Amino acid sequence: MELTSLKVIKHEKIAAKTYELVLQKPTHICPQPGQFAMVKVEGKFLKRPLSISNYTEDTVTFIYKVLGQGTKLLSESNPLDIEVMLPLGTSFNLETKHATLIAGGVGIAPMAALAKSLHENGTTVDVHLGYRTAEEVFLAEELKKYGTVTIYTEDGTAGTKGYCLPQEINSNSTIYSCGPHPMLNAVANKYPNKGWLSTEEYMACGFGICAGCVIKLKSGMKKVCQDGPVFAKEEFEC
Amino acid sequence: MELTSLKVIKHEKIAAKTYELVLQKPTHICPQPGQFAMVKVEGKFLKRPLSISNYTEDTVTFIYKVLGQGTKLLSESNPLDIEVMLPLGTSFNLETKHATLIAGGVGIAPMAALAKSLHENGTTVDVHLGYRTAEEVFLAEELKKYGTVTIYTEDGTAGTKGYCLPQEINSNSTIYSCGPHPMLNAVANKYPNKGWLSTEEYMACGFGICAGCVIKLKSGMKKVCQDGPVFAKEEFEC
Amino acid sequence: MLMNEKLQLIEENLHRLNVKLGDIELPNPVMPASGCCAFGHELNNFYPINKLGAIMIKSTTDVARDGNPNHRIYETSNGMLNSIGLQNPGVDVVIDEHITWLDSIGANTIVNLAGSDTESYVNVARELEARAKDKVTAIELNVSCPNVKHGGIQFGSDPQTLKNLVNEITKVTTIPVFVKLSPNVTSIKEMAMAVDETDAYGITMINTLVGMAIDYRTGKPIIANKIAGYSGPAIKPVALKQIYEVRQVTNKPIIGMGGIESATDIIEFLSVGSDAIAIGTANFNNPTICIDVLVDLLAIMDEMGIDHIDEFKGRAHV
Amino acid sequence: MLMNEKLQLIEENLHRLNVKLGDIELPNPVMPASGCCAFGHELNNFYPINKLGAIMIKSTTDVARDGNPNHRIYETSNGMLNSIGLQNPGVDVVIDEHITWLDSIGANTIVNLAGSDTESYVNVARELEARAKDKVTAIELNVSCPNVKHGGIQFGSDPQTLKNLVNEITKVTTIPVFVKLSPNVTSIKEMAMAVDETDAYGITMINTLVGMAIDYRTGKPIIANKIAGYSGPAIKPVALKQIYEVRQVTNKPIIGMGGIESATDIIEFLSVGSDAIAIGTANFNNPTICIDVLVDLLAIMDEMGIDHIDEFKGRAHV
Ligand SMILES: Cc1cc2nc3c(=O)[nH]c(=O)nc-3n(C[C@H](O)[C@H](O)[C@H](O)COP(=O)(O)OP(=O)(O)OC[C@H]3O[C@@H](n4cnc5c(N)ncnc54)[C@H](O)[C@@H]3O)c2cc1C
Ligand SMILES: Cc1cc2nc3c(=O)[nH]c(=O)nc-3n(C[C@H](O)[C@H](O)[C@H](O)COP(=O)(O)OP(=O)(O)OC[C@H]3O[C@@H](n4cnc5c(N)ncnc54)[C@H](O)[C@@H]3O)c2cc1C
Ligand SMILES: Cc1cc2nc3c(=O)[nH]c(=O)nc-3n(C[C@H](O)[C@H](O)[C@H](O)COP(=O)(O)O)c2cc1C
Ligand SMILES: Cc1cc2nc3c(=O)[nH]c(=O)nc-3n(C[C@H](O)[C@H](O)[C@H](O)COP(=O)(O)O)c2cc1C
Ligand code: FES
Ligand code: FES
Repeated sequence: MELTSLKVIKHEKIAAKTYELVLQKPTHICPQPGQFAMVKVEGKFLKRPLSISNYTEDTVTFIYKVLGQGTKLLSESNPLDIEVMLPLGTSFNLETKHATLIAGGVGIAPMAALAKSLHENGTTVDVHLGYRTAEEVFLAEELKKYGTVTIYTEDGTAGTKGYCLPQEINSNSTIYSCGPHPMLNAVANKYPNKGWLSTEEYMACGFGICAGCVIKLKSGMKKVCQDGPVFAKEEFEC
Repeated sequence: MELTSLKVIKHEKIAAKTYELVLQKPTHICPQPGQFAMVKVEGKFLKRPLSISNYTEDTVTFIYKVLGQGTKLLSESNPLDIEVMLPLGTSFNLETKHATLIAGGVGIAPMAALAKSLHENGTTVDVHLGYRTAEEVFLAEELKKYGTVTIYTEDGTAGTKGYCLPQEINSNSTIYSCGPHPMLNAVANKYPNKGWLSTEEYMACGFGICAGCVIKLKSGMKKVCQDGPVFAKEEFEC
Repeated sequence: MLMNEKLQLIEENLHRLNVKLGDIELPNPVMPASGCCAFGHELNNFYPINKLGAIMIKSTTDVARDGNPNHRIYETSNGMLNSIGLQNPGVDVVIDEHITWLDSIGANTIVNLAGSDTESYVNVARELEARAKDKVTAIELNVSCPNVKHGGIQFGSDPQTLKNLVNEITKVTTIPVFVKLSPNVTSIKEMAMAVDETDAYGITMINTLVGMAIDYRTGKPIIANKIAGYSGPAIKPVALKQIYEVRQVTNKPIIGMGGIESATDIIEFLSVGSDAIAIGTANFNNPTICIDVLVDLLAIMDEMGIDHIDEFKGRAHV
Repeated sequence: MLMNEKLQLIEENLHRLNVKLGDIELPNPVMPASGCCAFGHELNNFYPINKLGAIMIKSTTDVARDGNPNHRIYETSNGMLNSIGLQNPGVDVVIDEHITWLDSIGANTIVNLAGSDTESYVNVARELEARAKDKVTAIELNVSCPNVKHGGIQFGSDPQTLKNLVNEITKVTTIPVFVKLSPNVTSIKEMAMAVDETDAYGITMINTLVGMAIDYRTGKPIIANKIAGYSGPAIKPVALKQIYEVRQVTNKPIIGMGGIESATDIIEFLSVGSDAIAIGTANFNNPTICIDVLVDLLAIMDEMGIDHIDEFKGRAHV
């Protein structure tokens, strides 16, 4: 975990309201799938938490959607360097033979590194991706390299119409999910499988000192930035 | 008087801690010698008042010294456009046969347009310029085009050593002075001549609505941004 | 967008922007705050100020005041400090030179009234009642100006003192009186409840917080008066919280202010309970801010499918 | 500059930075503020926290608290709102897991003490006295945490209530007690005078202002608790003003805080009367801020020809 200024290699729009940001990173910084970074946006007081979507030996990739003022500012700017704190938080546990990835909206971002790593471990990967509409689709093509990919859109403009909740799941498959709170709760309670869910909360520090990101889970009050963002599925079951 | 965003044509260092900023201006904006502008510095809440040092049909030139945070930020940035409000305040009265210009530090900036205009009116111009030290000298060469130029430096590294206060002045010469308050008071009381002095005060708005820049002069409380910055010399005499 | 295009757009949408403060009707909810627009002449060079909801002119006292020595203002991170010290030409000149002019151009004028003792306040109110009552939309009672030595602050910081002052004023004038609350109190609710028990017509809030700036080199205060009023975006969260609380204890009209810079700020102020809003410091950085935010407001209303700004009012309380 | 180079530079200049708060000696004037450094474990991953002047740990209550629901924090222009709600594991766990560890690594620990009634405060003080008095440098009495429903604020907003609480605490412990003043009062001087009449060892100030943030789309408060503490650079002018005033009425040590982000900020806080300073919110944006500002401070002292930070103290008052 360190605060550092990284060179921008690429910063471009990849889908409606969706941008890819690639930074050059020193090799000693080694993120794991599911971890995130606090990203500085010039003109904004607090950094923005963004999942590490993917990484190589010397790059780290973020995919963000323009939601409010900060992401809008970032999307309109072309900085040469960006201050980031990373890698932060817990990562996905990769030990499984069969993996079912269920992600919605910007929750799809961290699926890239996750699917790749699982695939490299020889795990069978089924990916289910939910978008609002066709023009917001991203990462779907790339993920086909690592397993089957099923697309859902709320308005039916691409793939299956409706929310991203597969009818049934191979009973010994491990679920990996990231997305809005309602989706995570649905996933947690619809399927009996064990699994790992990545969640969101507003953050000030991103590394455990402010207690701003705390949410109530089954086992108690947890810091999303430090105890999470990846938690065991049971934590969300009711 | 208008608030507008102007293209930066030139922005470079011309002397120690001293920068020249040239902006492209629409021809309908016609400043007069002695007027100033409120200049936006990205990252700072209030605009900075800067004298209009010189202007042509379609350019306006500022010369500023790095004093605090705002001018430092400005000097380190390379904006394509800068938001400015201009032209503001009163200008120098040019009606005289003989003019003696006495300016110190950044107060020298507005002497460029002033000397030029006086010269064009056929006025005889003697210029006295005070600097802290040799490496801070600016505009001296250019001003020689319009009249005699005498340089003073506090440390004697250039021209006459000491403050910029000529021994004697042609009794029917009009004094034009701009510089720090102590200098203006000295000028106001050392010479019997009539004249015009340009002064400074902290400003919030620059166009008369905040009353932040008010100073006490002989005739009462005056807004430097609106009643000034150029005032009749008597106003400063005690 | 050119100014006359902006003005026309606003003109065409006044039925979506008009405000009723009790019986007082304003064409739109936006007005420049006292001390941030002098007496209107300067802003009128940028746009016709009779298009504003109203204009709140500089604090007026019974006799002329020079105000404080300089430095009077200083910048902070996202705000500013000021200690002007109620400089004004006195109520007679204000009436003859300014209120008369404002009336002649058809501006809705709210006269900010200040003093250092009850009598000096009452003198101004009497004068306005006698010589300008048909030219003035309302009086704004500045009981909180924090930057005048030995004055201002105490009126607004004790409920009983505040009540007494308001009663003395409403006794001598038929002009609607808005009381401008100071945010620098332990309980803003107490103050609002005190005002609620008077014949005051409404409340305006907030006045400036109180702050200080130091030159780290010398270690000395930068503002001549040492202590100064703090305004601008930095005080917005405090203003929203206090208006939210005051709306819980009174039904009187509230004109909200404190750091407003944008149309979304205006919507936030309406949401916590303001009926109209004032813009102060933001005029310094943009002389046409009061018109610009109305144009932006209409765009957001279209996008959100809002017919009238009243739909924004009080949403934080339901 | 690498961290170990920074630490060495500071080490070599401790004779220019050391602070005496009465009998309490600290190696330097900088400490992270309560609630902005948890219990120190995280910052200790960035630098050895025993190099700090001290560390002010999260508010501790007699029994564990879950704190408030989310959202708990939100950004403002140049500051932030928080309503954490005193989440903490309770004094026993704080002693066993945190204070013991802090003592073992040689950190100067200031325990921030909170409660909702006098008894709950006293319980924590008793516990600390009984089990940790040798491991604790001082107690910081949080009488002002503005973001806990039905609690906190009233203790710090009435002089007599405040005095009574402080007396109850100092009765049961020999640990030096610093009272943390709330800025949200009509007269900060009154509160300081009340503390001055007690056996409190010193004062820390300021706690957060109180503010609110609204989602303009829904019109609803963003923070679950609706009202929240306001911190960061935006509150600096208020902090400077209040410390300036408090220094006029007490000679007790003052640990100043409120928006400090830089070495020049520190010099300003010393100038108005602080003896040491704390940094809160700025830790979130830069985990090594407490070390970085010390390095910058030394550079400025060299440039200004200042031998010891004491030379900065109280310059605003002379
Ligand atoms: C661990 C984690 C990983 C994330 N990964 C991604 C990602 O890969 N791609 C992506 O597009 N988004 C991601 N998000 C959400 C992203 O942080 C928000 O969309 C972003 O902070 C919004 O900032 P804004 O300034 O545009 O919105 P504003 O509403 O203007 O932000 C105001 C404040 O609220 C906070 N905020 C607002 N919405 C959220 C939110 N949903 N989650 C957390 N903070 C919020 C902001 O950080 C800021 O502090 C992630 C969030 C978390 C906690
Ligand atoms: C009418 C007028 C014309 C000027 N012309 C020039 C010029 O041509 N060239 C030039 O270099 N300088 C000029 N100045 C001075 C210039 O405005 C200040 O040097 C500048 O504002 C300093 O800003 P800063 O952020 O670097 O300093 P900071 O100290 O960081 O500024 C903090 C605040 O104080 C104000 N301030 C600080 N010093 C001054 C000052 N001396 N005068 C006014 N405001 C100040 C700033 O505007 C800002 O609001 C002029 C000032 C006035 C009033
Ligand atoms: C320079 C300046 C002068 C002010 N003068 C007055 C005044 O004379 N009377 C008054 O009631 N308020 C005065 N105010 C306070 C404003 O009217 C307003 O209440 C406050 O600034 C908060 O709004 P803002 O943040 O939009 O500026 C003044 C504010 C500023 C910045
Ligand atoms: C997230 C957060 C949590 C805080 N928690 C506490 C607390 O538990 N107890 C306390 O006395 N002050 C608490 N504070 C207040 C700080 O200690 C400090 O007094 C205030 O934030 C001003 O300093 P700053 O502007 O440097 O943050 C908290 C502040 C923040 C931002
Ligand atoms: S964001 Fe600060 S503790 Fe999680
Ligand atoms: S700077 Fe506002 S009146 Fe002069």
